[in-house]
Amino acid sequence: MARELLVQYLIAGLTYGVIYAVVGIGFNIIYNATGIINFAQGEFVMLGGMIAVTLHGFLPLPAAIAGAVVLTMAVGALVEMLFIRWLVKPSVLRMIIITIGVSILLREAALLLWGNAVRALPYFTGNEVTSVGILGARVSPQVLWAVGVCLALVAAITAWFRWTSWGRQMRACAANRVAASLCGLPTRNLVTLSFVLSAGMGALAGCVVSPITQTQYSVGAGLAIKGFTVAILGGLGNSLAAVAAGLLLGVLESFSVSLLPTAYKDAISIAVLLLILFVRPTGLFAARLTSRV
Amino acid sequence: MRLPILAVAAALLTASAAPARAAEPIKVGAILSVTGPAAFLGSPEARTIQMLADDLNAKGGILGHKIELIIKDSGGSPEKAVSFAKQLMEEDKVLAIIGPSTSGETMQIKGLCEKGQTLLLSCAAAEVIVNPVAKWVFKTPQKDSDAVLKIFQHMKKTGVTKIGVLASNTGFGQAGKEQIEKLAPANGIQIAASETYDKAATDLTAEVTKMKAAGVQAILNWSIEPAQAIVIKNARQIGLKIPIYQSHGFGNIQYAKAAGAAAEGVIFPAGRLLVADVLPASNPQKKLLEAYKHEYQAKYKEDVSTFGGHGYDAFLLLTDAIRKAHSVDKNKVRDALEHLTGVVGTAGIFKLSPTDHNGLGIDAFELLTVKDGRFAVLAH
Amino acid sequence: MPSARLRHVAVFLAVAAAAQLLAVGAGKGFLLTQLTMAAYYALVAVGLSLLMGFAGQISLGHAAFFAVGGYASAALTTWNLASHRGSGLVAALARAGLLQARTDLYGGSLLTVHPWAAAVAAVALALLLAWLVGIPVLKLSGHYLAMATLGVGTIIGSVAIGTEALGAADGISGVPRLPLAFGAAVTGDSDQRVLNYWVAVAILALAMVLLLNLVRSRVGRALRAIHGAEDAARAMGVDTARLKLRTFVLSAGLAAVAGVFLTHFNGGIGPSEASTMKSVKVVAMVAVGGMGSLWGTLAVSVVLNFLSLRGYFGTFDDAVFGGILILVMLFSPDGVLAPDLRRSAGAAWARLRAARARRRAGAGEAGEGGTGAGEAGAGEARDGAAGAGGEERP
Amino acid sequence: MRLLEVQEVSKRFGGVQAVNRVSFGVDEGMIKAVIGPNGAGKTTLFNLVTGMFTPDDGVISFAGEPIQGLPPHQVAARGVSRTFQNIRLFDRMTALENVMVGRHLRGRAGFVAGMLRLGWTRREEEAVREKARELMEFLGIGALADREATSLAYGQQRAVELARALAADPRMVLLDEPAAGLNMRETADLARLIGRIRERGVTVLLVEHDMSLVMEISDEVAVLSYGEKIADAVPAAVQKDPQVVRVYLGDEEC
Repeated sequence: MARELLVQYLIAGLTYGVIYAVVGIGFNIIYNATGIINFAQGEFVMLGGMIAVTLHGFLPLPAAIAGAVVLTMAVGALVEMLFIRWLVKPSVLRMIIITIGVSILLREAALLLWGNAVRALPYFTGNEVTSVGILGARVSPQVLWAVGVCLALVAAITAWFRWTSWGRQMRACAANRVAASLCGLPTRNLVTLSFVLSAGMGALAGCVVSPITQTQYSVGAGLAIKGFTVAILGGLGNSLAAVAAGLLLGVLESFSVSLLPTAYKDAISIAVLLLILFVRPTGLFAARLTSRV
Repeated sequence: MRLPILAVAAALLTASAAPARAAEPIKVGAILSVTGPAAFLGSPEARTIQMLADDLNAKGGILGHKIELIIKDSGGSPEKAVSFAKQLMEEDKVLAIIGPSTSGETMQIKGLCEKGQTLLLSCAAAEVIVNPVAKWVFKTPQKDSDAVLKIFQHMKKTGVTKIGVLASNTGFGQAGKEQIEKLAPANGIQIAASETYDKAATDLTAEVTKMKAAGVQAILNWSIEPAQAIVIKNARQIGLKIPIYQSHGFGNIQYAKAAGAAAEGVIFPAGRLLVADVLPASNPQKKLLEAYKHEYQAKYKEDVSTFGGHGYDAFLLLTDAIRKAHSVDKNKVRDALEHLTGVVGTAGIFKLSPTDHNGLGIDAFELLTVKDGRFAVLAH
Repeated sequence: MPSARLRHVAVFLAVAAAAQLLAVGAGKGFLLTQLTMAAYYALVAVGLSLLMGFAGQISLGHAAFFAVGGYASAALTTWNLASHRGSGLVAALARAGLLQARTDLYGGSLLTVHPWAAAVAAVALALLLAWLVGIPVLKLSGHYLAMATLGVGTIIGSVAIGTEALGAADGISGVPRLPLAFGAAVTGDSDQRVLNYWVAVAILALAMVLLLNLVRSRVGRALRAIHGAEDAARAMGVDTARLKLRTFVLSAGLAAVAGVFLTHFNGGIGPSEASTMKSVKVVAMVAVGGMGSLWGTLAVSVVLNFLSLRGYFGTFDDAVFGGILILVMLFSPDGVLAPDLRRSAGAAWARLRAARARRRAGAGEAGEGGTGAGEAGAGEARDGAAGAGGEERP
Repeated sequence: MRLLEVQEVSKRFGGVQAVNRVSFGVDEGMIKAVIGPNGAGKTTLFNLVTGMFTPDDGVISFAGEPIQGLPPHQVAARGVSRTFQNIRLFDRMTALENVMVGRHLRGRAGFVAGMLRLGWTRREEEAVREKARELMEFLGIGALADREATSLAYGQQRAVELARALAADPRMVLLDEPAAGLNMRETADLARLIGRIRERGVTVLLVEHDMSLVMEISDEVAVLSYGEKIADAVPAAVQKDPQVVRVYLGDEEC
């Protein structure tokens, strides 16, 4: 394969990959704080894009994006307070079902609100036909925006968890919720915060990719499946591993297109992931299993 | 004590029902995927036929009957289409069924309508719907093969011989792909790459890169989803400057808007609805197209699309057939429908016959392009 | 006590008969069409209920096994071998009676695999697939199991929609009837509507008898033990991996049987049957019916599917499912027909009766009588076909 | 004859050597206790013997055959049964059903037989039920048969676990802290009960903290400390062992 084609596929893969990674991290943030897999994660991405497009009708782009992120965070908080907060020791099965239900409701609400029209934000730089050269391949500047913003998000969230007091508290909460609450940490609010954070991340990602991928009420479910796959593959709770897994999945999909009929793209990528999961049931990048239960 | 009251009530009911029978409404069913993955089709179709039925009823209906429209949302699922088709035929005893929106659903109920002797006016494009001809089954969208031929004619004229084909994994996409592959050799077109992508795809960079790698002279994309806009954007962004052709599924200005600058110069065949304003006054379709377009856009505050037009034509053909048959007997209406000619619709001028249950030819298509963000007739 | 179990099945059959008589008597026989379809979908849910409620294993890809059964059977019975009549294999199959010659809608002659041969092959394929997939998948648990089953469902769905031989996005239509005895057949023809209704009811009733027996047997007890405390079950000698696998295969088999029959009933199948949303809906019905309550799952599944297939929810079909799912999981996670809910409903009924009796008689004696009547009421609630549960989880 | 023979068995979790080259044996018909401070590796040893964990090294044989690495249900099938330190009863099941699960190994009815409810399976079920009832009577909890197991009092739950462990007629039963949470009278009852279990021909291996109980009923006592065996003898000798005394009374932090 010619080098520029190789680069072209690689960049296409990275574009998918960073989005999957961001959704995967969203899963992880909530999982760490609550032990819950939030299947409505994809809807946060959808909401971010849709709200931003609506706000852009009367606000400048940066303000529209900021507004969308804040509003989606509010939705995240609302979801947690309405459906999660007051449940006592829910089973895994029950939480899976509830969050699936939330995902369906958010999607249907978006359908009522916006109809089935396809929307997109304008390109941040240039327009639909602008492209820049990288190692012989041509790339839309928006791809660079998407990759850049997503990677910055990952870096920011990692730093936040490591170096801020709230972040440390959330990690404590994740490590041992009972102990954390015994030490006087506001675990309930930390759980809400985890929903707010992951909603905000999703929304921002939804905004930066919307010029490329467009957005519609129904795009959440597909993203959630991919993000979930990535989170599981990385080993639940491990955000950096989710990034690696996301990029891997993206590149895998992109190169599978180059070799095989694209009709089976999803089937192939998921099959490969399942195989990995069967061989390494605790995730590709799981550290040696400690006694964490 | 109670019995006499019941009897009186029953007598009253029958008495009041008797005069009503003369103007009993004509029941028309519709199975459309108003929601779900094919909502692009079903939603404007449902709105259009509802609008037409309301208009007609406001004018006093047809042959003294009002039209009672029963719209069922299949969500694009064949099993629901089957369930609804049976319900409409056996329970509501409808005169005809308009829809379904997708060819998959249509094929699932084609046999049912044939057995149940109920008119089916499909809004789906695939040719298998009317070929082979089934007695009770008709369709209003133009033929895929004509759309393909129209495109191939243009390619021949501009010297394109090696193309890449992209299609979505929907009935529309696959039926189109089949026609392309069938008709290409005879038209001297070589298909250097051919790919199917998911209807919900959000990025097709890898797919267009594959086209680039194959060194094609043009890309022909066949789908009805938002992915149509993504294909163009991705192609332009990786620096592919070759001509891009789309199917008649591109007939919704939404997609051109979504692709922005990248949509400029895209070529696709379509009915004349989208360019009604710029048609010469002599065009026989112009009046009807403008009327539909303005009424629809005023009523629903959204751009008209050719898909809504398929619903329009189905309703139009049905009511014309009823008028011509001067009866609401299903056999007579069917016979009249089968012999309708010269009916001016949104997709073209219909000329139905016992061997052609579609009635549209290649002249129903016009090659359009996108110019300054609007649809325009491609200059010859 | 086998009698209790059989009594519930008898009540179920009686309700089915009453539904038929009411529908036909009221001139609404066409309602049976959608009841038949709902019954087949209920079979999928009941099978999943065994897996989720008793073995405690989630499957977010169960619709895929329905689709495997339906698609295999549809593909085999519509694959025209007429042009291969000369080949040795086809001739041998024809001699063995495994092929069927018929004509299509347009009078063309077809030579296809006999529907029964196809049905057996289809169910066998689904069982084999479930077994092969189940071995690695069931080693996982919790979210990992959810992901893996979701993945398997997605793969099968994407093969269905991506494969031209399976009709790609259009699915397969023109599936022939599945002949039974004396000219009767599994078919959507309206003249065989009542018969087909009873075929579906009979299959469902048979499945219920078998599953209720199983649940009360040594194996069922072990399954519930796995659900309760897997490590302790293993220490007691329960081969948990094997039991889980067999339960998975059994429930996939039931889904495939439903797929085969419904495909013949509808005359076709499309890729929407293999979608993730479909799998989620099955999970929803099991959850709403009550984990571990086969009767609850059956009742909820028949009712919801029936309403959905009649287009009762209009364009809000998915929203209704989502809403029900959340409400039930938030407020009654054991399902709407969960034993304690039924018990409290029974108690409320008893109180109501007692209060009314007291008001009427105005004496303490009547109060006692009222309580007695209330208990009978609770018993009724338990035995009613819709709410009948309790039996499988004493 | 040695019924259970543990030879040089080791198990490591991450950085912790939970069990280090431990060897000991249990004779048929014996009551043997394993004692040691918290974290000495007693429960790990139990989990190794019953197949819950696979040893990193060493051999475990039961009735002369190696069983290390076998999955738990196969170990159970050879006649090794157990109770759990934190009671692991099956919820949503009655006490009787819990005990009946314990007899799983003695039944044959599989999926097909269960679904068809063949005649012989009904007889088999009846026999299992009878046996379970009989065991519950034996343990003095016959009256609790139809109560939901997890709703019972703590001591009663322990008894149900014991009945469940005995239901399959094991050759050896491993009791993980059977006296934990019992009062003095109940502990005395337990001592008698363990004696009667031995009389039924069941070898008993127990982990226990209650020294008076251990010393009263055991034929032999093995002592673990930090994953290593430091003593293994008759109770009287163990009590006098200076190393044991140091472990229990000496320089401990707790």
